Amino acid sequence: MADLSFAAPQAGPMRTGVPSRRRQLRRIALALVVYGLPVLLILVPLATFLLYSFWSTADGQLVKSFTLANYIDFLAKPVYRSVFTGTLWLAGIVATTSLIFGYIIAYLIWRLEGRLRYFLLLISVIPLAMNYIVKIYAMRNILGYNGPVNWLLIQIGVLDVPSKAFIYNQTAVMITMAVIYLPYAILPIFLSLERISPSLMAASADLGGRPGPTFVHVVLPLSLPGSIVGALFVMVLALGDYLTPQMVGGNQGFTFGRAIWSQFGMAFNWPFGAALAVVLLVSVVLIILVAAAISRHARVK
Amino acid sequence: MTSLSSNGADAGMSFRNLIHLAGVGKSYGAVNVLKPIDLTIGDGEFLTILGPSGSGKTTILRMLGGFTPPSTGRILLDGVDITDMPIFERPFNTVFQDYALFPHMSVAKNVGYGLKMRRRPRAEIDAKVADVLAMVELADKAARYPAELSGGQRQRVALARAIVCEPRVVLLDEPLGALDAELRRSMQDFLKALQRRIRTTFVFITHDQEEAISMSDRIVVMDHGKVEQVGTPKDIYYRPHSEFVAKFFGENNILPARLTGAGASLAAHSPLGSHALSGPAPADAISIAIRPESFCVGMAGKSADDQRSMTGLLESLTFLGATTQLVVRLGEGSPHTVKVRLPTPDLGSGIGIGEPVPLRWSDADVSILTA
Amino acid sequence: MTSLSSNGADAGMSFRNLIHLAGVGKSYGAVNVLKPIDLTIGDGEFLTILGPSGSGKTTILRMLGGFTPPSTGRILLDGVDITDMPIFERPFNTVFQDYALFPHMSVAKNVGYGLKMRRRPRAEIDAKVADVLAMVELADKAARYPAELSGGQRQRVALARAIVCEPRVVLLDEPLGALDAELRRSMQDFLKALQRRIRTTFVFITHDQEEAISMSDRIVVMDHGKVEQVGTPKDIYYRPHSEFVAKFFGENNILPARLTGAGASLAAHSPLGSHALSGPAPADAISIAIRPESFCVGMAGKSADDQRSMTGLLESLTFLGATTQLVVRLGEGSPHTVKVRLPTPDLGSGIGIGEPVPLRWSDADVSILTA
Amino acid sequence: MTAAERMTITLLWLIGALVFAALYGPAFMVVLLSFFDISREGIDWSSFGLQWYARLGDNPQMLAALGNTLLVGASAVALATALALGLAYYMKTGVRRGRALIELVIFLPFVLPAIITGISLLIAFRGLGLERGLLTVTVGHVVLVLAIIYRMVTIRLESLENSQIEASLDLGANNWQTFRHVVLPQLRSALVTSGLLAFTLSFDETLVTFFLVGGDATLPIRLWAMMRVGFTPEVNALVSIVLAVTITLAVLGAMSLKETMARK
Amino acid sequence: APKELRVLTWEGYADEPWVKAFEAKTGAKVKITYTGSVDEIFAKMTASKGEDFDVIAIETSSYKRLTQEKLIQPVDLSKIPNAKNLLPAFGNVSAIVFDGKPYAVPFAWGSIPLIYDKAVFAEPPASWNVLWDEQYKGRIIAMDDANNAIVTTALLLGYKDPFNLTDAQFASIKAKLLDQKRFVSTYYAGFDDGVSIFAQGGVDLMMSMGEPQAPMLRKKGLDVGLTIPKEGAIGWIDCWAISAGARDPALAHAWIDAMLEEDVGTYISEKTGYGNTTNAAANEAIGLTYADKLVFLQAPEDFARRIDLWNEIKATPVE
Ligand SMILES: Nc1ncnc2c1ncn2[C@@H]1O[C@H](COP(=O)(O)OP(=O)(O)OP(=O)(O)O)[C@@H](O)[C@H]1O
Ligand SMILES: Nc1ncnc2c1ncn2[C@@H]1O[C@H](COP(=O)(O)OP(=O)(O)OP(=O)(O)O)[C@@H](O)[C@H]1O
Ligand SMILES: NCCCCNCCCN
Ligand SMILES: [Mg+2]
Ligand SMILES: [Mg+2]
Repeated sequence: MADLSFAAPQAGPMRTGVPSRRRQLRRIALALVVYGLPVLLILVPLATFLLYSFWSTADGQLVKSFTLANYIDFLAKPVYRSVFTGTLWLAGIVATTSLIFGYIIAYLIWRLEGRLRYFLLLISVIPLAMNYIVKIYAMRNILGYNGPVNWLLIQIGVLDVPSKAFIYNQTAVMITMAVIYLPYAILPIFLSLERISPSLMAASADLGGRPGPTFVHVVLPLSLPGSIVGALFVMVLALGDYLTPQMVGGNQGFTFGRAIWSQFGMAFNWPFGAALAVVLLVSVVLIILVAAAISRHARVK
Repeated sequence: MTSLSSNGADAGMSFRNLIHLAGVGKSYGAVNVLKPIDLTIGDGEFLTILGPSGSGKTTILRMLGGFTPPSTGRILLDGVDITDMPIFERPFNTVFQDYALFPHMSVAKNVGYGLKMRRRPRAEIDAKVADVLAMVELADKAARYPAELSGGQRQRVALARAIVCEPRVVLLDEPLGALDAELRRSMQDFLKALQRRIRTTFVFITHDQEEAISMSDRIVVMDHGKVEQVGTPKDIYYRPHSEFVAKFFGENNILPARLTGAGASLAAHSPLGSHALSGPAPADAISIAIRPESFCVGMAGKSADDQRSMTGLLESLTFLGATTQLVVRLGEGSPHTVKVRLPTPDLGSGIGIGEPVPLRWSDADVSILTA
Repeated sequence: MTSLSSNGADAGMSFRNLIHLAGVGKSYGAVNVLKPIDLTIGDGEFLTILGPSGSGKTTILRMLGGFTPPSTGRILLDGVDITDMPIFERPFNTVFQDYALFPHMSVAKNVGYGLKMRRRPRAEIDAKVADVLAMVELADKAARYPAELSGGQRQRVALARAIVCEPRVVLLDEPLGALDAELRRSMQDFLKALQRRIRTTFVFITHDQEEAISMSDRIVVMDHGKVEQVGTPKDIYYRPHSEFVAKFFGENNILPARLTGAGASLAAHSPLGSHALSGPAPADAISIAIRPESFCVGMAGKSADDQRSMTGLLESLTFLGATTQLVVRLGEGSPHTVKVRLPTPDLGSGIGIGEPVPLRWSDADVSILTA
Repeated sequence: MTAAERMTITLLWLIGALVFAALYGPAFMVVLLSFFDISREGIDWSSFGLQWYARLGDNPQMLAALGNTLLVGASAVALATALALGLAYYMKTGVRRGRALIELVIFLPFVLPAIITGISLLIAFRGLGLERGLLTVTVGHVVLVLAIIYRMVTIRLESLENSQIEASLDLGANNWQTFRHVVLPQLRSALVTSGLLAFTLSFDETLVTFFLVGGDATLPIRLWAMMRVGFTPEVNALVSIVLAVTITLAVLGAMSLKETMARK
Repeated sequence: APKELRVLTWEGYADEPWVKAFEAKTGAKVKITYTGSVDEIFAKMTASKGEDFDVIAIETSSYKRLTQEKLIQPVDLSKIPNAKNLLPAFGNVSAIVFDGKPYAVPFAWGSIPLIYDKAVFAEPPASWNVLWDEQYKGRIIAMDDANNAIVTTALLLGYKDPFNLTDAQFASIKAKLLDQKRFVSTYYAGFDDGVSIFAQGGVDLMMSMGEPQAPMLRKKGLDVGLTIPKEGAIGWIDCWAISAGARDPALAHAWIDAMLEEDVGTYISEKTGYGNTTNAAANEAIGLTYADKLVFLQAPEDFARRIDLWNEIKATPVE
């Protein structure tokens, strides 16, 4: 047992004293890269640009003097306010829908074992490989007046004539967005389910927890924070999506993203557009912070 | 003679059968980790599984709890086959080796979980949780979360969580492993007292042989996925069947022995003399075992019928606190030494290294290892 | 008298200073978890840190290893301040309490990791890994992954991984906690032998007081983030300074005492009689301690100068294997009981429960607890 | 399982099947259209033909656009992964001041409307004198997907025990070696998933790309412009091929992924 | 390195036949960026200060803004010999001349007409008012374009100068458009968008974004008619201009010159259905004979105001 050939006790690589200055320099350099890159690549361009929101235009010309007029305008013009809340509401519903259906899919997949599990997981995200513009077109066909949904409903006798209830309205926007963005919710939800240690499930069963209660008291609370992150992800995508409402929303398809966009084209009101973007940004950040605070408060790790 | 049994060991066999493991074995793929075992566990019994790391202790417990299906055999509870019964229907509760506390629930919520699953009224849950938390000395930590506890505290929560439901069988996978000596001792007392009070079957895994002896009605000694011996603490301590048990179960002196004679005159010859043997002659070379504490030093004292003596030479002497250990060579030039353990205060008269040591022992304390 | 020291305890103070913890303390935010301590660790010393769960043992080890910066004080190695030296430059290796094995590496890769980081030749790595795996009895598990091992097997891998690099100081956070008794004993022997051979400093955390006594040159006893006592095993065992140490360090009988007199006539009066006291008078109510094994039963035997005796009543009797424990009430109606521990064979003459027990002890075995 | 539980699960599978049908509805539609003509009366089953696939070969613009898209996606994901990893690991290995702020900065492009990100990056690149082209598009995509990769890596890193890193440092590995041998291998599945997600985002990115692109279009840019006058049926053929290739890769991936996951 | 010409234009305005020919002739490489909307051209040109492109194609109402922002430069007609091919009607378009200097050259034109389903209308609808007819509620689609919607409504309301509206006129137009919203199923975004929605069924009438939509619909099997209602309709002219940041103005001029080749104009009309500016016969062949009934677009008084109004229309919920 004792034939481990211990060489003369050698004191490992000790490099005390001298290199601490170099190390410090390296540490500073590293910090510079780590903090500098995002600042340079993201913060500086965006911040410079968002400065526009404090400027104004007169006669189609930019006036570079500080003003809060754009923000006041936003508050004063009921159109933009209501489009803003309407869009938040829409994105919220899309996120909630994706959370519910994404959770169901992720949960079912998570319950599977072995090869089937990862196969189905991939199958559920593959639709992302299809271009989204093409997908919206396809959805419009599917939901359309002479599309398969109407066809099917007529075949099974639910409808006599094609309905316009599925297209060119908010419902169509929600369905289409949910279909497009669902895979983005499934993945994070699945990952948060997968992080639950099997021994916790065993412990719950051991304490008499049937599958139902185990789900409610152990699986759901432990996976919810990750799932909410997935839903927020979808919400942000939905907020920024400006094509889907346009394409399937009909005369209800005007969203905040399109309102912002309209300021940068012929309207040439960049300052107002920037202010609208800041409003959107601040709201999203607030939503995320609140969600984070809630999940922290819920003590779920 | 005073009865040494203060832990019901002698009553061990009087338990009504509760659980029967019939030919239960386990393989992972081609690797066999538990050879088929047959074991009966009595209702209200305190059964301990003892064995080296990797010997299959946890595996048995997991099959009892329903966490791992056996590869072969059936498990019966009250004569009913529960091999395929789902975990949550088994009236068993487990203290897991890795605690498995719910990270998102407070200590109180963790402990109350089982009662809640059984839809007990809130007031009852609160009261029982408070009681059991007091028992494990965590009353003041009820509102904490597992991440805010030390390792030992976490294990006590796990223990509290398993016992609060008063299950028919409690399965404990080294529940005291992480506790310090002081707390460990008080938890041993607590566990044993609890077990007596609720008369619940405990299946208990430990590494600590003293713990096993002091707590158990019976002990199952395991090695390499095989049951080496099952018996009361006294059985196992005084009558080991195999060298493995003799060695594993506390420190022991093992000496080689030769067989002579046959039938009634069958005897084993060891460096400590010859010892009578009953029963069928074992096949091959055997050995004998005698415990270090079975020796006395000095010639004084009544010499009973089976009293033997011999003079050895002191080789070394180690202070171990309550006891002191001597290594004694059995005669000049002998290849054999024995370890002798004496209560430290007994060493009043000094013996120097290399000086002769008068050893005395009783032949009844010599076990003959035939398995 | 024979020297009881077979573990170098008496030579404890002859080590050259290697590490000096100078006023090292730790707070997390407002919570102080380690009061500033001053401690010198000798080169080649086997130092054990012993204390209840949460007392700050791991905290000390983490500061030594460089994982946690101290809040106050400096750490010196060979007189050089290493408080700010990065972990990977310290010639220390650690066995972590939670193993911290790399789950994506096989056992062999885990053990070879440190050597690989030091860019040792492949052949050397393979050879050393094989050697050390053989030592921890895991040679056949080299290709397994941590998830495929039992708890004890994992801890042995962690141990192997830390010692294979031959560091100057090995830091061990309860490395033997999960091992079974047999393996634990052989690992103790192995660790101690290894430590002697390579003359490497070991800083060792354990819960097991017998382990601490048998292995250590010195023991640091901790409680609530405070060092209670530092000393050789004998110091601590026989001369506890405080009730905490007396209790924590193996089973002990603590009895209340009153002070009388002053100066030379200062004495403590306990249910066991009065005991002379030297040194300055302690402030307040004190107690005395005597170990269960310091008692003998029966009146026979030489009566030394400081021999005392008393007759109690047997309350209970528990078989513990090598020893048997008696609880004896110090006289009819007395509120005090003592635990008495006798080697089991000594109980030749039976005493029934409730019958009188003649107790005998030496006044030198009584410690007066002033701290 | 009780009958109620079994029924719940069956019901969930039913819902799941419907959701899967919805997810694959568009794909089904597009594949159908790549083989058949569709008119007001429905599908003309007699029109089956592979002509749109054949015509793809005559459309070098579209194929070049697909190539550009893949190139940009792969480079952006690679760069963003490197950046996100470095950042996440740096934040993991110490108490870092300003962490929340930097994280917010990383998330900005993700939550801002694409047009804002697009225009501001264009202004910045113009200021730097950086020629618009696939390089600027790639940088734009890096900025966009950084947040997702960072987020997923951070989540995985958080569940990586600190003692793993400590053990490695303790065994003499420096920070880089620790990262390379201990951290990185355990991040593999998080990197694969976040990389895939990021790639799909880049694959579809239109608005930011529009501002940063030079003469070499990406596929979404081509489709975006085509949308005004209508897609030629080759688009359906192209999308069908991309889908088929992805599914094949996924099936192959599922096999190997399962093995790496089993190791954990 | 070979010369390079960066073109920002619409799908169909830089097709292979003439791009290839241009490349062969000049040895330059043409890099085309297609755009989806005027807004995009504006946003991108403004953000890049015109540096990203050499030539762009955009319609007449935009030029005031483009010159004001100095995003384009005047064209030197002397470097465009083919300018002589321009039909007289396009020889002197005032909306692209500033300070006496031409800033663009007309290339393609068309109208914003009314398209209807012949199965529903035996006769072409006579007035834009049909878009406010309860009878066709939910069966009307209109294009999502602020200026086109406002100018067309101004024509309907009989305003003299649809490019310089008074506050009162703005108010009336807003009321009128809000009123219309009830009847409109959707606002579509592009040529194909409108066509495919129409073709899907359930649509009788469309405020069209240009002539090509009629043949596109017919190709899908719908029998539709195209008409210029009695109030008149918008006429649009897409012109080529040279960006302020053009790297090789000579090459840019060469491109514009090439665009005025007669066969390019012929192709434009025959293949895509737009009016061209060089071949009158080709225009007549596809029925573009009503240039006199059109009101050609000019820069409006305030784009921002018009877009705000349009946003308001789109954002206002209808029952
Ligand atoms: N999932 C598994 N796959 C393969 N082998 C396994 C698996 N789980 C356990 N084993 C092996 O089975 C044997 C018995 O394991 P078990 O956990 O029952 O040991 P144990 O007696 O509880 O040990 P310890 O005291 O160390 O906890 C060990 O050799 C272990 O490596
Ligand atoms: N990061 C931390 N923040 C706050 N408190 C901490 C932190 N780490 C440890 N503690 C506290 O410091 C105290 C000492 O902890 P330490 O881990 O040193 O105990 P220990 O003696 O090793 O206990 P055990 O035997 O249970 O391992 C404990 O009360 C613990 O809760
Ligand atoms: N396919 C090219 C379309 C060009 C349309 N320009 C029209 C401008 C009308 N506002
Ligand atoms: Mg185990
Ligand atoms: Mg600790």
